[in-house]
Amino acid sequence: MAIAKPDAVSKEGLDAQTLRAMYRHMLRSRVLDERMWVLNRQGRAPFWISAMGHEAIQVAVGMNMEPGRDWLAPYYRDLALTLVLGMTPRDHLLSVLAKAEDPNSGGRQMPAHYGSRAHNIISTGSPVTTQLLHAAGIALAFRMRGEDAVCVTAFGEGSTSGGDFHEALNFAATHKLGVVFVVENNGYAISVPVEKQMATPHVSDRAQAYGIPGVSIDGNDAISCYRAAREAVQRARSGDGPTLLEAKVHRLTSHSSDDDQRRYRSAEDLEAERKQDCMPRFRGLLEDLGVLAAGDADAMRAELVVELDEATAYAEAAADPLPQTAMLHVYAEDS
Amino acid sequence: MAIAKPDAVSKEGLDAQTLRAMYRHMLRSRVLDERMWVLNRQGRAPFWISAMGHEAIQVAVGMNMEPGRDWLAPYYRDLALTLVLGMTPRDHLLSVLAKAEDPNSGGRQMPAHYGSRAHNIISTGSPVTTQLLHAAGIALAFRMRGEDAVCVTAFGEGSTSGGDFHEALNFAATHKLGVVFVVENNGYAISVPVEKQMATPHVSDRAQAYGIPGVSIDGNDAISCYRAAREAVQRARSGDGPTLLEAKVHRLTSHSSDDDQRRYRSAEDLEAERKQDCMPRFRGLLEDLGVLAAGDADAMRAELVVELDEATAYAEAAADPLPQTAMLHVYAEDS
Amino acid sequence: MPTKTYLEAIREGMRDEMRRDERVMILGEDVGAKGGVFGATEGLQKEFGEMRVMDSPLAESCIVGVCIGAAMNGMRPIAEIQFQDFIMPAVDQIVSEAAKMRYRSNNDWGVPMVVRAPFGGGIHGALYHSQSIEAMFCGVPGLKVVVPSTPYDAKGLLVSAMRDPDPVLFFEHKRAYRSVKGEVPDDDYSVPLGTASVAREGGDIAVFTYGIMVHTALEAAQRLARDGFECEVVDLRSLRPLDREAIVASARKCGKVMVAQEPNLAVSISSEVAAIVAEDCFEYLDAPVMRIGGPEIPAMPFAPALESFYLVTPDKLEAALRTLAAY
Amino acid sequence: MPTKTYLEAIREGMRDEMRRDERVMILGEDVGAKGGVFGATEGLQKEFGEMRVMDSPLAESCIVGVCIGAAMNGMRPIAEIQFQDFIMPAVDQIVSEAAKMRYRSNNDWGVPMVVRAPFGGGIHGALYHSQSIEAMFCGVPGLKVVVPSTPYDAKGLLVSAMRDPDPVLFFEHKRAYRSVKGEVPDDDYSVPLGTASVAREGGDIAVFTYGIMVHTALEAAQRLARDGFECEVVDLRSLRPLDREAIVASARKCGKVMVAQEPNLAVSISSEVAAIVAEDCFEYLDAPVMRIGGPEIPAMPFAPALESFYLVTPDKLEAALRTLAAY
Ligand SMILES: Cc1ncc(C[n+]2csc(CCOP(=O)(O)OP(=O)(O)O)c2C)c(N)n1
Ligand SMILES: Cc1ncc(C[n+]2csc(CCOP(=O)(O)OP(=O)(O)O)c2C)c(N)n1
Ligand SMILES: [Mg+2]
Ligand SMILES: [Mg+2]
Repeated sequence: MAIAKPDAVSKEGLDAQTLRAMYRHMLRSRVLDERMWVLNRQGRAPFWISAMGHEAIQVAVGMNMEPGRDWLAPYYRDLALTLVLGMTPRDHLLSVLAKAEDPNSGGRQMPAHYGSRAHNIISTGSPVTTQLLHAAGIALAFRMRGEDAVCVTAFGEGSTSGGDFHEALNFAATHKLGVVFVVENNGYAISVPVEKQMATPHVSDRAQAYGIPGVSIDGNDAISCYRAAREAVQRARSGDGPTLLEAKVHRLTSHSSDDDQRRYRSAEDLEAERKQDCMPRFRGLLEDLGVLAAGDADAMRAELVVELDEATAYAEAAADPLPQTAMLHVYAEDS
Repeated sequence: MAIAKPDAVSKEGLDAQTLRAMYRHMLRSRVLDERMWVLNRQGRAPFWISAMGHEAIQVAVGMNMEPGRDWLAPYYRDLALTLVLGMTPRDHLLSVLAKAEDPNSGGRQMPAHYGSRAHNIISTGSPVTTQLLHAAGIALAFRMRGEDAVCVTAFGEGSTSGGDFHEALNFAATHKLGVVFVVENNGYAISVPVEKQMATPHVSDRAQAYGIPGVSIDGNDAISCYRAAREAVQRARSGDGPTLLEAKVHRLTSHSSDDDQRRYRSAEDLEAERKQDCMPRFRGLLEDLGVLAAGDADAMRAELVVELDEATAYAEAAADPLPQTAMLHVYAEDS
Repeated sequence: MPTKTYLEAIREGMRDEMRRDERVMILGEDVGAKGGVFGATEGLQKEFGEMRVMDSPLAESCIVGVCIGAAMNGMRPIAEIQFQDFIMPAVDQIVSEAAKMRYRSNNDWGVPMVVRAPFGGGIHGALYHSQSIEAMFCGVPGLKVVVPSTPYDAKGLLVSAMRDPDPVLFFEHKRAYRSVKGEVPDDDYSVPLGTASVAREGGDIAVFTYGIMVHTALEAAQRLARDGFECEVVDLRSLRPLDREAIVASARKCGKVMVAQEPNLAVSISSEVAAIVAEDCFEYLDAPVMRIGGPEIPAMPFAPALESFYLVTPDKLEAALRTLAAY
Repeated sequence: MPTKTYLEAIREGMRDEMRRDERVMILGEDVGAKGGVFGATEGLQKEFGEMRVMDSPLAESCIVGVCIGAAMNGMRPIAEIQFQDFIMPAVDQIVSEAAKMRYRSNNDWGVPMVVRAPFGGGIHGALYHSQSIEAMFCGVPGLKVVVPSTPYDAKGLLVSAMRDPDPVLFFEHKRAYRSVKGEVPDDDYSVPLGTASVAREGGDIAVFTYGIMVHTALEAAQRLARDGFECEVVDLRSLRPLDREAIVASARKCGKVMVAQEPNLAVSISSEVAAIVAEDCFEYLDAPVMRIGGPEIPAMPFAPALESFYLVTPDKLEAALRTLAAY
């Protein structure tokens, strides 16, 4: 594998509309993410874990999936990905405020534990890496029914050290299943740097153990992300089996609202990573290309903030779950 | 990696004495193994699981280890390996007959669950692949004490599909620990062929995921086994980290005395594999080289059978464990 | 009704359901050409093909995790774990994922999956082919745990398990596979999950047990009957949920309670049954609750003398029952 | 004696033992620069270096399996599992390997290892950062399971665990880390494993519990005392082995028994304690054994209303105790 160089946009066959949509998806996630942190600092949301810095790859993958047909086994950073697939800021605000209406879990799980049957997004628990095997099983079911749908699963680089990573890639590769394994490599597992996680320079090197393509891309380069995602999804759909797609991203926040990364990372590093934020970079590119006119991006943000304010108001007004409802849904009621 | 071609013996710097010793170790395991099957068929040993066909790699690895210094985390096929390290036919006959004196487990475990602190062979349980992590931990302890001892661990190709395989190689590689991971690839996990186990042609391809050397050799070629084992052990001892060493071998028997491989394998395959048995092949080579004179091998066998008859008689006469002793050693008595 | 072995009943249960419902599939080690190490899936791959009866890699977390995903995507998978002893690598997938999926998604998702595994000893399987570790799962909300003791229940409960919308652990006593025979209808029937059954009626001592020990208890009960002591033998069948009503009813009726099981007693099914009796039968008890099971050692050793030391035999149970009867 | 928090006592216990015994090492996620997610290992890497306080990959089976190997080769490893909820991937290494090593090798090998993990809820940790799954291990021969409720016991029991020749699971209630303070000697002392302690003497109701619920029980006991009901609060401390003698003594003395715990009751510590009482205290009981714990749902949900619905509060326990007292 080799780090892919971002090609000229033209070569990507990406029209202005797609590029705008891509930027808008990224921005929608970012402003929602910012709002979550505000709510957390105000003490209104006890916990948040952020997608900031991971937006480009998530949106690129989501835009190459077919909603209603393809499935997603996400992890807690996949805010942008769930939005592209049709979940809304309101859905996640209901979750961060633990409201009964929260479609992810009815306020039962921590925020960012995504899930929605309506969007083919399977429910996420806290133990990492387990969902990779679920993705393989989902793709196996597609295969058995002769459907060419794709299952995408995403996870961090630290999670590739767990046994389920190996068992899932091994099974999916052995049966050439339609899975795209997306590693959002931000270099850290909470405080543990990737050098203490593995010996190879790229997570995608792990693909060689399974005889499948391993691709590493600059996760701050939205265009490369889009191209790589499209290839991986097409490969999965056409029956050529899984891809291990690694996006090198930066975690622009502490691991979560319970963490303070200044305890284990230098100010210089953090500053350097901020400078590579995928958002301004993509915005700059689109402005150079004339896809975004001066002011467009700000207008877009303003418009998204309106949606966000409405959603926040709605979520805050929504009802808390009733205590007794804790007893429900341990088993299917009909059973 | 590439299948290593057996060099001329001279190039190996293998003197006649070493070659003789190697053949004798292999033969000693083989005749013991044959005896185990006889005892099983006679109904005197309820269970046996064989090393037949795996002897060359096991002896090659064992002869390159330093008894009393290096450690072994074996699996149930490592009969020959335990003998090279100093365990005896008597030890294992005591085990197959479940006698109190059995040094492996005092008759508590199934036969071929090897272990002997006196020989730095850790106790083997039935769950496969767990011992790979123990090997990494043993090597970590060496590292912490600044010792350059080596820990060898062996397992089948099927066992490389389990999560502990990944977690162990990943940890050992990340910390460049002195472990040699020996895969005895006989192409089957009970009835499951390797093609249903993994997508790559060689188990050693899995090494690339960890940035460590992966080597595949013809496990029926004792000389290649010796060379590859020596290199891997030296690499581990000199601090250059682990090696994944794959020997392609044949399982010359059913999986165990409880299995009948004719149910899932063709007579032709089985016949073809018999023809490649490492024993006659190595004997032929040594006779061509003049290391073994005509009749030497038979004399060797006769002499080993004497040892074996004594050991069998001893084991059969040995005492069974007393029922109440089942209560002992759940915890250390002093605790 | 035709007579079949416990093993045949299980195989037939899977076969018939696979004919009825094409969503049913089997994933496990050696389930294909070999038909499983005990023959439970013999002939099924030939009939249903390599997709629906699939040999898995040697990885239990993979077996269960893949089945969870398939179940969420419309299949009705059966995960076969070769020996219950080897379910340990799959505990995370079973307890953290399958058991919590419906609850954590607020009923948005479910995992209709059956995990089958042979358990129990007395077959010279030694430490790792003889264990009964079901207790580990019986305290886990979201799971159902079933152990049949007869061929009739084996097929009937397995059918219910395969049609259940939630994960069911279905444990089969390997010593029963060929030794236990009984009448099993050829046609479709099912036995509901969650209910115990009275294997023998009696008014003096209530004996609660499950799996092959039901037969041990019936034999011991017969011996006591000769001397006029009538034991009521209750086959728990469902270990999660336990049939509290049935337990309380028999305990109150008899006033004396024996809980018998194969594995060691600490924090086990026997503990929960005894606790239920202590909570709900106080005023009906004429004697202390008695428990009998394996010793507090890791598992059943290989040497015959050690193995039989471990096992609760009809003699041992009879002796314990006589002590209780004499109280 | 200086006053310290539960967390400080644990950190000090490790630090002092690491100074005394260079074989002691710590392996776990984020134990190094970050000092653990709760700060239990804060400063230890700085003092003892990256080798003895090692950040592991994100792999629990690896953490425990590597520690087992290191323990067999002369080290005294402490495996830190970040949350007890995430111990599941290590269950095979703990139950199949560590617990059985001495037995299966006929005393040839042993695994002197401590597995530390924070457990318990009431901190808005939701389903996977609030569980109490210790019961899963308390039925496993070969393991020892310890849960301290005070800073004094935390340090003293941890020291015993680190010096024990066999595997010890050491579970720390995360709500106690900073909220529970107490006197802890600076110098070397230890508290023996395997013994319960009477946290409060009384003759009317014996309350058996462990972990932070000991403090809940003490508060409830105080309230009942105002009305003249004296509860004897027994801190089990050692969940495997259970201190049977102490349990029987207090139960017989009081004649009424309450077992209180945070997790759901089925097949749990509460079951075993109730069973022991039912076996050994029949003639001394004046009332049915009572148990109180979490509901039979997978775990503690996130929403505050649902979380407090789950938790056994002093009010709930007080009400239960009054019912029992009135029997
Ligand atoms: C099995 C398991 N062990 C430990 C944890 C605690 N934990 C939550 S996130 C995390 C780090 C994950 O790092 P990575 O996979 O790189 O994802 P990132 O957060 O960096 O995106 C850890 C250790 C967990 N959730 N699950
Ligand atoms: C965790 C676990 N699962 C299943 C088994 C049952 N089992 C014993 S040996 C074996 C096959 C092993 O195949 P391989 O690793 O290739 O070794 P081989 O016997 O071929 O040398 C299986 C499935 C086991 N012992 N442990
Ligand atoms: Mg990361
Ligand atoms: Mg094999």
